[in-house]
Amino acid sequence: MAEPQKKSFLPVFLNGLITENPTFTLMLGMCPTLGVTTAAMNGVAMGLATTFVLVFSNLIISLLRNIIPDKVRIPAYIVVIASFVTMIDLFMQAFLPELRAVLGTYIQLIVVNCIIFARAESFAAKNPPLASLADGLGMGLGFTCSITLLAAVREIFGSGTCFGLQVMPAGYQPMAIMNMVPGGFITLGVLMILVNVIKRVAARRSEERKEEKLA
Amino acid sequence: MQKQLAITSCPHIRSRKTTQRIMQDVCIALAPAGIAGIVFFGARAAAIIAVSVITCVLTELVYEKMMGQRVTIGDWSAVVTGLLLAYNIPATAPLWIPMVGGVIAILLVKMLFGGIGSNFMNPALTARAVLFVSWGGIMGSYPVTRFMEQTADGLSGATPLAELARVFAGQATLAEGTGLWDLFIGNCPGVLGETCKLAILLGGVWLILRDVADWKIPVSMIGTVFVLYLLTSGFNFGLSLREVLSGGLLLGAFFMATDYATSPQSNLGRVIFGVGCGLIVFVIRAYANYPEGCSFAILFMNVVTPLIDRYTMPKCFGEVKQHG
Amino acid sequence: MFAKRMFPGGIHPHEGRNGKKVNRANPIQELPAPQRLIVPLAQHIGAPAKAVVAKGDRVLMGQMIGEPGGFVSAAVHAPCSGRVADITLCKNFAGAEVPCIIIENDFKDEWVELHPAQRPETLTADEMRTIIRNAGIVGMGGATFPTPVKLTIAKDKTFEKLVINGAECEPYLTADHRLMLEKPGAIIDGIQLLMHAFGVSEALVGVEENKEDAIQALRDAARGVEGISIRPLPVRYPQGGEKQLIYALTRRVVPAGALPIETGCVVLNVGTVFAIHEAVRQGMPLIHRITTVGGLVNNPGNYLVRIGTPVRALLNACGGIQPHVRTMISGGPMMGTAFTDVDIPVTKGCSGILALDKSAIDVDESACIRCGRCLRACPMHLQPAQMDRLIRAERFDEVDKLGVLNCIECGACTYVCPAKRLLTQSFRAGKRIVNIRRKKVRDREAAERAAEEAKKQQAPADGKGKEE
Amino acid sequence: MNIWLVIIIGQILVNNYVMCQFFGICPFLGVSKKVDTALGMGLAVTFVITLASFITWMVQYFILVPLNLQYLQTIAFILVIAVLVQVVENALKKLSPSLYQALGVYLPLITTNCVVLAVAVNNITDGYNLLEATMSGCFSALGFTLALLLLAGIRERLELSNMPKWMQGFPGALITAGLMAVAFMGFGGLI
Repeated sequence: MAEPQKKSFLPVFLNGLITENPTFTLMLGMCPTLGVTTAAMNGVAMGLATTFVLVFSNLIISLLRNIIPDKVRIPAYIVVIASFVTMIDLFMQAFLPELRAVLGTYIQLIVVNCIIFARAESFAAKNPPLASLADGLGMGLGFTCSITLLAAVREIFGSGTCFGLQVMPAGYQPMAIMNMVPGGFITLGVLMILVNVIKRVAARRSEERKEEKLA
Repeated sequence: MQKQLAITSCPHIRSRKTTQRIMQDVCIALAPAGIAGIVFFGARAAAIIAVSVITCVLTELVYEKMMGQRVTIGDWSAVVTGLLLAYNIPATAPLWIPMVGGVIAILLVKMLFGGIGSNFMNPALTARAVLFVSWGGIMGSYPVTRFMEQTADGLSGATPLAELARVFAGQATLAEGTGLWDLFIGNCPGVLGETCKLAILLGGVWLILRDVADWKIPVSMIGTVFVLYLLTSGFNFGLSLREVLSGGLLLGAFFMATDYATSPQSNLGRVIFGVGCGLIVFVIRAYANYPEGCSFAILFMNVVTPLIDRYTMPKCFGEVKQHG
Repeated sequence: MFAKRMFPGGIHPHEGRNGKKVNRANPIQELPAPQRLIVPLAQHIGAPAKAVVAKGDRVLMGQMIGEPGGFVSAAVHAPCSGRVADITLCKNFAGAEVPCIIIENDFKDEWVELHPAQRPETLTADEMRTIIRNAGIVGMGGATFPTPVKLTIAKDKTFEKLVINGAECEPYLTADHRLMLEKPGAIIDGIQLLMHAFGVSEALVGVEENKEDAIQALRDAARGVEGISIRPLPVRYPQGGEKQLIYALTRRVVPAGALPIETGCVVLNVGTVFAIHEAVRQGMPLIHRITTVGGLVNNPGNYLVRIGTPVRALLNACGGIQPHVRTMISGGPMMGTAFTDVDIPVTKGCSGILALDKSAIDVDESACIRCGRCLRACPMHLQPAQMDRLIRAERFDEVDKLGVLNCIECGACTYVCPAKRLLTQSFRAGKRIVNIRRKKVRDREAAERAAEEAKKQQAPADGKGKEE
Repeated sequence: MNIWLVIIIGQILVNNYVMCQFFGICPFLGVSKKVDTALGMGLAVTFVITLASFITWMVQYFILVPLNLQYLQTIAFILVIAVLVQVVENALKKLSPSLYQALGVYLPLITTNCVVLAVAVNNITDGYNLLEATMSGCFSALGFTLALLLLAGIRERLELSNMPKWMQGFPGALITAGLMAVAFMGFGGLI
């Protein structure tokens, strides 16, 4: 990725969404991933807020990549990122106060979400604006999808609902621990095992297919 | 004659103690407490014990079959986990509680980490804590025994520990609470295996005599709780004694704090572990909002165990500094 | 008078049938020499002996037939009179093929001319070492380290205490017990001779307290003798380990990685002392030893066996082994060697021949349950389970740090392990690899140093060249 | 109860930032493979957080509040933290090379450790005074260090156990952390 070759929009976008999914593959941005995912709706909101910041900070940093001196690049990136975070924070405080209250400090903490920082450092600083935009969008949506999935699982077991709709049978006694810290860690761990297993099976399948073709 | 001879490397004799025998000994030691539970809480207790044990053994069996590993249910450790889990559930709980608990204990806490000896937290206790946090209403309401004054819903108003907490806070006197004898033989509300202290002590003595459990952990743990209550209650001997005999302290100290995989191995480490458990039990009982601190105390010390082990391992005999 | 003297750790191994309880009452019987004796040239630690006879030679009983092959080596002698039938490779207990001198017994037992010491009480240390060396004496407890080497004290070390090992902590074995019971005078005499020769004023004889009769016999024999004290020791394996014995008797700790002489002590087995007594007083070389036959044999006992007697002859004398025997062991059950061929000869270090059933072999390894029993059993205060895990994970640097090289391979951890893990076996492999790695590091460092030195030497030489 | 006891017990055990609140998970999972490195990271974090708590409190009450710029809190704090980390790194390099060698590699990672920002923000939210804020920062960081050490101890042990392959690495660390969090729940409501 370090080579400044031309990158087209779609592969970069898909790379962020699936191949290098920030949550399941890169293990970035764990705090909000675990902190806010007690309900699917929170996951979506947090994911979209992060995507917004990611897209615009990637874009701006990419545009400024040849202007910012190397030595002060970290404070510079942080200022860029923090500005967008403050914007989305103020926006939510004004228009979605309830959601903002639920997500709490985590919105402010998007600043230190390592996904954004990592993408700025490893992608946007080396790539042209359009590709950076694609990367931000892909990574952001990848992040949104995975934390929504995590949040949905936790909501189903922890509250018996999904996006607020009752999905479990009426007699179901919600497993409260799923909404607490241990539930977050363990659910993510189990999901990660599943993702790894699926990936491995898929890899084996494709290898087998290759071998078949060769044969 | 010569053909049958086998080459083995020394030592050529092995002690008769096996993992299986140790676990069977624990089961034997646990039997009195279970019987007492059935006597005090009725057939319902037996059903919970059965479901819990069967779930644990089946979970281990199915997991190992699925993973194509060697089946290890023959070592009886799943039975021990099942018994301990059941003993930590109130007899009024629905039967899906021990089922969920059994799966959590064996699958999540034990097998995922590599099976017996590899888990770093006590499976039964962890499962109990998860159940407790998830379904506090079910896990936290204790039935009265069959020999106590019956209540409308069969649940007791105040556990001995709650009574004692009020005594400790100076809001009640000892005389109002459960009698010492009732506490000792188990005629008091509680989870099904923890009430009969006589049975637990019998089992504990068996464990120590059979060289299964190390006395240092239970003694230092119970001793710490006793001494701390003595010191903080102005040397109220009766209160301190009742604190020791209430709740899950004895069951935890003898059967769960002594779990090999989750407690330190060196002598010094075991004393530190026991004192740590006792200290946390005291702090949670006296100051936290959970009425019973025993399981969380042991769990927390389980987590600290690798570090205790790291810093208390014996130095090699004759090791001098410059030989490092 | 003395508090119970304990070394750290240790175990109480159990015995099967015909163990110490039975055999301690069986007096030493002399086993007649068989038709053919097979005398290995390598019965000791160190270089094998060099044969000094040829095929067809007639040898006399006690004649030196192999001379020491180096400093750390020992002579071997003909255990009977007869003819050298062959010098060939034969199996030893460890299963290796070693050169052996095979002697056809003529049943005359014609002795070579023996030279008892002239004035035994005034022997110097050097004379004593020479006698011991000529008699081919090695450590009789099973280690078979050449005794004269052990008694060669470096100049900067002092030898102030003689520690005599009569612990006999291995299960089943009673050879030393019977020896102490039947020849206490000879043992005390041997100790006195050594004390005179090496100028040592104190000798401590450690005997496990379950041999109360032997303790009494030795005490009677030592009455009125200055400097020798008989010390009962708690029954606990491995009480007879050098470092453990020294600690139990003197409270001195042998530093890790060092030899016992660091504490001013030399440890000798009672059997060795007895052999020294025979060598000095009668001029007799080491041609026989006392061996216990125990376990699943029909008539267990303690036998005075000529070195080179095939095990088969010994077993025949005991009425044969029982049908369900599955493993045969030379030495004790904890540290001995299993063998399958009963034509292997008895050697200088063979303290026992045991027949055991399958219960000891048919054990499956299962996962470590972290019970900590091995930790408590280890007499060296090591961390057996952790070392085993690291060795299996091939993390040898950490294994080295945990002190695997201090393991004395006593087998206590393996004995107590309820998961039946093969700990001692793992440590043997681990020690070998750690030693190889250490040597590699040493070699590399030496090479680097040499290179640096060469550079340094070159530099001044260059400078000189310029000046001139 | 005594405010100091509340801060000490609260920040280390009851409201442990990692185990009870989901902050600082990335370094918690990333730097917990070995106890020694965990200790180094923990000490570095403790140092930075204590300082950052002190400085951000002053920034909030001496600059942002007087100028009515509270909405710039995030930007201001993160800038302070980033600069602070840089300064600490440079200072350590000059003043104590040995300490720099031990902690240096962890310092750049601290900028993106959300515990630092979270503690700074929460100090303001909780209305602590300067001393309380600094102490709270210090003990929060010690709580973080404790959690890090515990996880590292367990992970070192798990490395030698026969965990299934698919559990090794992050999934195992996550589930371990989850179980640890269960153990920490016992302190709930202690204060």
